[in-house]
Amino acid sequence: MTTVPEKQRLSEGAAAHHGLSEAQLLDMHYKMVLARRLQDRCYILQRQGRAAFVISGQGHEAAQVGTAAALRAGVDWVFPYYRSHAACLTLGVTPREMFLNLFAKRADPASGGIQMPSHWSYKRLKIVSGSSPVATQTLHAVGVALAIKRRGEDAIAITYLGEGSTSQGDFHEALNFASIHKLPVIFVVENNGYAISEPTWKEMAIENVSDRAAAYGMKGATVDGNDLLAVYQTAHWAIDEARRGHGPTLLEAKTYRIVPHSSDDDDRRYRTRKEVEEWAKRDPVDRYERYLLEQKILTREEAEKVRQRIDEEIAEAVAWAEQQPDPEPGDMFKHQYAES
Amino acid sequence: MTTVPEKQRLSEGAAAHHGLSEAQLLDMHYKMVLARRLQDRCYILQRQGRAAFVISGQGHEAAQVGTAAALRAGVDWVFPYYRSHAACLTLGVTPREMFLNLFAKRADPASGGIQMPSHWSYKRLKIVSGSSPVATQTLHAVGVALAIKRRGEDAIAITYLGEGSTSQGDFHEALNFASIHKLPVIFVVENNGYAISEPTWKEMAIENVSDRAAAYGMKGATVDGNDLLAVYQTAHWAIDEARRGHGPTLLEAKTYRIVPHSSDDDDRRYRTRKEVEEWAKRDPVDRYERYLLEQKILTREEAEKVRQRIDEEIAEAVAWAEQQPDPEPGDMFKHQYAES
Amino acid sequence: MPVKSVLEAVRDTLREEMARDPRVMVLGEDVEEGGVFRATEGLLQSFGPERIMDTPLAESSIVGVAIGLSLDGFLPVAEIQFTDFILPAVNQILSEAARMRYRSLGEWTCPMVIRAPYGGGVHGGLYHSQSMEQIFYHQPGLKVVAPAMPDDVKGLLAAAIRDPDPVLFFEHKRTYRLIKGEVPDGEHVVPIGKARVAREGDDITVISYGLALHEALQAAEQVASEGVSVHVLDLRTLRPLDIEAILDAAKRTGKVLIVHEDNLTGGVGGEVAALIAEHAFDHLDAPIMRLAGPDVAAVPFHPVLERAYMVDAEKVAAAMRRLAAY
Amino acid sequence: MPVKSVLEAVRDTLREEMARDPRVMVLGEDVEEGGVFRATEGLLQSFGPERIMDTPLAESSIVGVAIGLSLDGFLPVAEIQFTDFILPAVNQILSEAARMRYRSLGEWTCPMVIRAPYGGGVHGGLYHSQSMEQIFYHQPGLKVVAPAMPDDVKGLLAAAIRDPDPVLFFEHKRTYRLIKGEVPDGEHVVPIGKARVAREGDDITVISYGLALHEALQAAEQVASEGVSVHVLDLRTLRPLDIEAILDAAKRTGKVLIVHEDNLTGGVGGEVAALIAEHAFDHLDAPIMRLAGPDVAAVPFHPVLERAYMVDAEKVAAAMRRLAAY
Ligand SMILES: Cc1ncc(C[n+]2csc(CCOP(=O)(O)OP(=O)(O)O)c2C)c(N)n1
Ligand SMILES: Cc1ncc(C[n+]2csc(CCOP(=O)(O)OP(=O)(O)O)c2C)c(N)n1
Ligand SMILES: [Mg+2]
Ligand SMILES: [Mg+2]
Repeated sequence: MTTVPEKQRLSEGAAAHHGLSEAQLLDMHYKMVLARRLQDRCYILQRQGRAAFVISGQGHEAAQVGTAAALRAGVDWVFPYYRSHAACLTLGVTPREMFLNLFAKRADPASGGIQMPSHWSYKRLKIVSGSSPVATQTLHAVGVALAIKRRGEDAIAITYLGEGSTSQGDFHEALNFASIHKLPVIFVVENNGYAISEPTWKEMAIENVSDRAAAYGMKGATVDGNDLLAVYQTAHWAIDEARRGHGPTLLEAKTYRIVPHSSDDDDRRYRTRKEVEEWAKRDPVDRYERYLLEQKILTREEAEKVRQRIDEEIAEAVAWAEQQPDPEPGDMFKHQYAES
Repeated sequence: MTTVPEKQRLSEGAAAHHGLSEAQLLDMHYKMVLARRLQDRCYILQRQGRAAFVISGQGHEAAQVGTAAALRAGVDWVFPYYRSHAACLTLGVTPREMFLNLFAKRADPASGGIQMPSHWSYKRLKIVSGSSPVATQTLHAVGVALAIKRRGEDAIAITYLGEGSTSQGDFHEALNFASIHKLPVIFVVENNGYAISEPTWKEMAIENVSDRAAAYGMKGATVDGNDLLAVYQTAHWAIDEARRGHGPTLLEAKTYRIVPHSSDDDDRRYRTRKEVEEWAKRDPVDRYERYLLEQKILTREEAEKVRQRIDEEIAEAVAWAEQQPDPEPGDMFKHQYAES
Repeated sequence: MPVKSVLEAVRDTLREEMARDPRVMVLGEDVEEGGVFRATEGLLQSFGPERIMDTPLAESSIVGVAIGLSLDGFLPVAEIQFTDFILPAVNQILSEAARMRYRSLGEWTCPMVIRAPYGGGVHGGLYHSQSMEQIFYHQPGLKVVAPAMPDDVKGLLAAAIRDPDPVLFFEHKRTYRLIKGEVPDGEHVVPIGKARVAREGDDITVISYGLALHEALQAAEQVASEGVSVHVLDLRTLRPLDIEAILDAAKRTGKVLIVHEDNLTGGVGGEVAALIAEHAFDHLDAPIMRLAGPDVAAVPFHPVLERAYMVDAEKVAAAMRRLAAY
Repeated sequence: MPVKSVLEAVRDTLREEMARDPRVMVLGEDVEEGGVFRATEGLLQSFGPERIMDTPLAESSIVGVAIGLSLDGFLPVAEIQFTDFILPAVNQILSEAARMRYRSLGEWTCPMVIRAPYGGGVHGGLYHSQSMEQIFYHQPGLKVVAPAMPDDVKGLLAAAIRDPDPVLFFEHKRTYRLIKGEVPDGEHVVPIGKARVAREGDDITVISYGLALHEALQAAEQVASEGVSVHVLDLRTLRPLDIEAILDAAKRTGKVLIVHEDNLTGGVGGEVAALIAEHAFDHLDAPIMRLAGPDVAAVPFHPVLERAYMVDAEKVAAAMRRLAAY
């Protein structure tokens, strides 16, 4: 069930005309490719023994770039989860910052080596520090949305989580609180069909997570999470609704992670290679690039150049970040309380 | 929104023909009156300083008798809450037991003075001990329903809670788990419009709690909780569905508590006397009695006799229970572990 | 100075702090109507629904939303109706509020207070009598306060609300109306982390907090007439513990009795005893004694049982006599 | 006797107990597939989906449903994927499982086990490294077990599954593959509540559990060559604590060092120290020392920081030397 008004649903063909300039479309392409290649590089570094641990969201790029591009970076509040590389990059986190985080370097603004990688925090971008226990951040987003409403600002809060994480009580409490007070908050569920090894049918007896929206009297939408412009479109609508005081939306982006759960996981234990290959064909990065090529917004050569530029950027960021100092033992004692 | 099949919805007129014998109809009348008068007596005893604390469910009798009468006492599992006097009495808890509990006497089988009154537990009736933190019992009911299913029994589990308590994460987790595994469990929400002082709109942004059923792909029904036969009818249907392996139901009974939250509460602070009087007119006990009179199943004289008999029973039970010994200090140390 | 009950001290301080700083916001179950203990009575009338709000009956959301508010410029004071019901919010408190500053290198912080009425002696039975400080005082990143006197209630609640870090503020329900005392008007802030000598004495030292502190003071009166001079330390703050004050109090007499209402095993008393046994060992003239709630699963309901559970002046006096005689 | 790792001991014992008693049922996140640590590997193949089941990602429901199963004749073994994620289930564990027997006069009981991999040293960072025993060992009605040796893992897991009360079974993740030892084939049950002398010695006593116990044993080796003879007690069970064994161990040398990985303040070590300071005071020749995780909000991720956090043989040996020299 989808409650996005019919007129809001866009085919890719129509999207180009939907308020997005060519520059914006190309910037989104850049973000998509950057996110993919950067995450792939994380895995390579891990396999080379240069990074300890990777958890990332290859396959989720459209779901994230599409939603994050609809935000006002530094104004709207963002509560990401551990796969939110693409969302963070779209908002302005730099590749250098990403690799500082991967290498858990002292200068990593997200956590300085305190947290595992992929636990983002960038105050300038209003990306709020998250923990590992899933779904807790949904309530923080609701609290910020309440603060926004109390002050009459037109910012919104957005929070990301996986479909498995919607099983947590906190998710229910967040939706309930947000809908009672019609708060400006968007819950983005990146439904990739699995919670580690558990397929979606072990997490819920419904087809679409967004079917839960009605249970709270709030708006819900399910969108093809591999269709960047459809995601953007839906997110834009939901964010606009929230800004105008029309309350929260539960936005489900159906997608797939084309990598294991993390570098500690062996996904061959619970899903077939055939299934992964099927989904690889629907790769959101390729798909969007194909679309831009078809629409003649991008040429093959330009695309190749973008990739080259990105690879250079990544190589530079890796080389730089890897050189940065590690945390020092005493860092452990900092920031326990305001005094310290 | 109600998902009870249309054909299952019964007017009171039709109900008499719905598998209920006159004897059964009269027994339900007895239970309704017993529950009401017994609970009223609890408040009197409290005001006389003979009972320390009362929390009870006057006004909820139809919701409870109607659901409990559709159960097989001692076979089906029951997870009540603190207003479940009428459900317990219907299942076979005696007035003597009720007053042992009110007086927190040593011989009280529910808790022997350990818990506050109204925390029921009767093993012979498969009424399971509950705590005070709300909604936790819904998960226990789900666990028992899973055990039942694993063994292939045809028992079911039923659990009761208030509409405010549905805000808890545990409620969500219980519904989700039950629906994923199509477990034989009924969630009865006695929606009395208030959670202590908070009206329903502060707890949820929807009209009917049962609207949440669809969010779990399970059956839901809202019924007039002051209409005994309608409740019975709906409960009977839901229980039958559960027994036949068709999974859980979320059953909402709309009702009203015509007493304060508890003997510690002053409900004049948050609701008008007019509102209370309005609802008193819809009193489920009177209403059912009127129905039986109209249907000539009961005469005024018989009704009066029932009341007399019940008052004698209650008086006897109070007198007897009050005489029973109090707990002894050493009782506190019992039942910590199996050994003790 | 006006004399106030603990409850009045809570209520008046909430009002004063809300008046003082527009960022202070109160939220919880039934708080608009005044709360089940009347601690928030009148705040709705004075400050309006923008400053005090009823929440759904879901403690994890109360704390989680308060965290969000605190991230974005508010100073939320969340009420947990009874401390017993804080358990659904433990994940939000320990995993989130307590670690936000640490994990974000101080960029994100949670200046918030969680008020929680706790303790027995009110015929509340298993789930309306618990002491929960044990779970929280262990967690770096949190501060935990449990004052016993009305003036400390005011001073520490004000300090908690102004504190840049999350503070758990435990109010003993039984003291709400029972305990009265002088409370300074106007600005009165008691620093978090400082214990207070509640009575001077030379023979034995008693360390306590909350309702038990009052029982200890009564017991000290009793044994004083028998010639035993008792020094009493009121911890007031449980995290950070005032180690210096604890060691000073222990050294003063060399004989220490620790008293609290919470179950003995694993209670705060163990930590206090351990600090003394390590850092004031050479000053000890007797075993470090503890008197606490017995190790039963909860405070039972019936008055006979509840009395048996609760630490009272009789029990404390008996322990004092034993220690003095050692 | 076959030599097994701690992980193998867990896995084999689960299998043996499931084979032994059809009421034993395993549930948790990803357990069908073998679990993230492979502790339940092969159980699905052997016992089928009726005996082992994946749950939704919701710990309160894992525990709550296990309680229901235990009420109705099953013996559930619930897995919490990482101990850190037990916090959403704290209400179900403390309010429900721990008190069911007490509040129902023994009529309703919860024979169930909650397995929870805990501890640091695995580069897990803030939320994959925690020790959580502190919250639970305080609660009457629960039993809490934290074995360090493969044979104890087998014996205590078997005891836990057969126990008529709820048992928290903490498995130190770092020991899973690191620690190997002989494990008896067939029936082998170690009683819950009994500590074990892990090493005999005469100069100082060390009391520990979990991974820290292994560091203590290593440190004892080190200082032995320097002429310090260390007596080491492995608590194994944290609730009920084996008070007799603790006091005996303390009395044996008169000098006690308590070592654990959890944060110092409020950790189990405080309780152990308090027991000794009260009941073996006259036998003490030195302050009771504690060496524990520092009071920081959690174990940090980067190896440099994690190493700084973790108790290791060097740190223990240094503390031993200080104590021996007292
Ligand atoms: C409370 C809690 N329990 C368990 C875990 C371990 N865990 C980490 S991710 C994960 C699966 C999450 O699945 P989903 O929400 O679908 O997100 P995805 O990883 O698929 O993007 C689990 C079980 C956790 N992080 N938090
Ligand atoms: C977890 C928890 N929080 C708070 C309370 C205090 N409390 C007891 S009953 C109640 C209101 C319950 O309302 P509802 O669920 O609608 O049931 P009703 O009392 O109206 O039948 C509250 C807040 C509690 N028992 N448990
Ligand atoms: Mg997923
Ligand atoms: Mg209600």
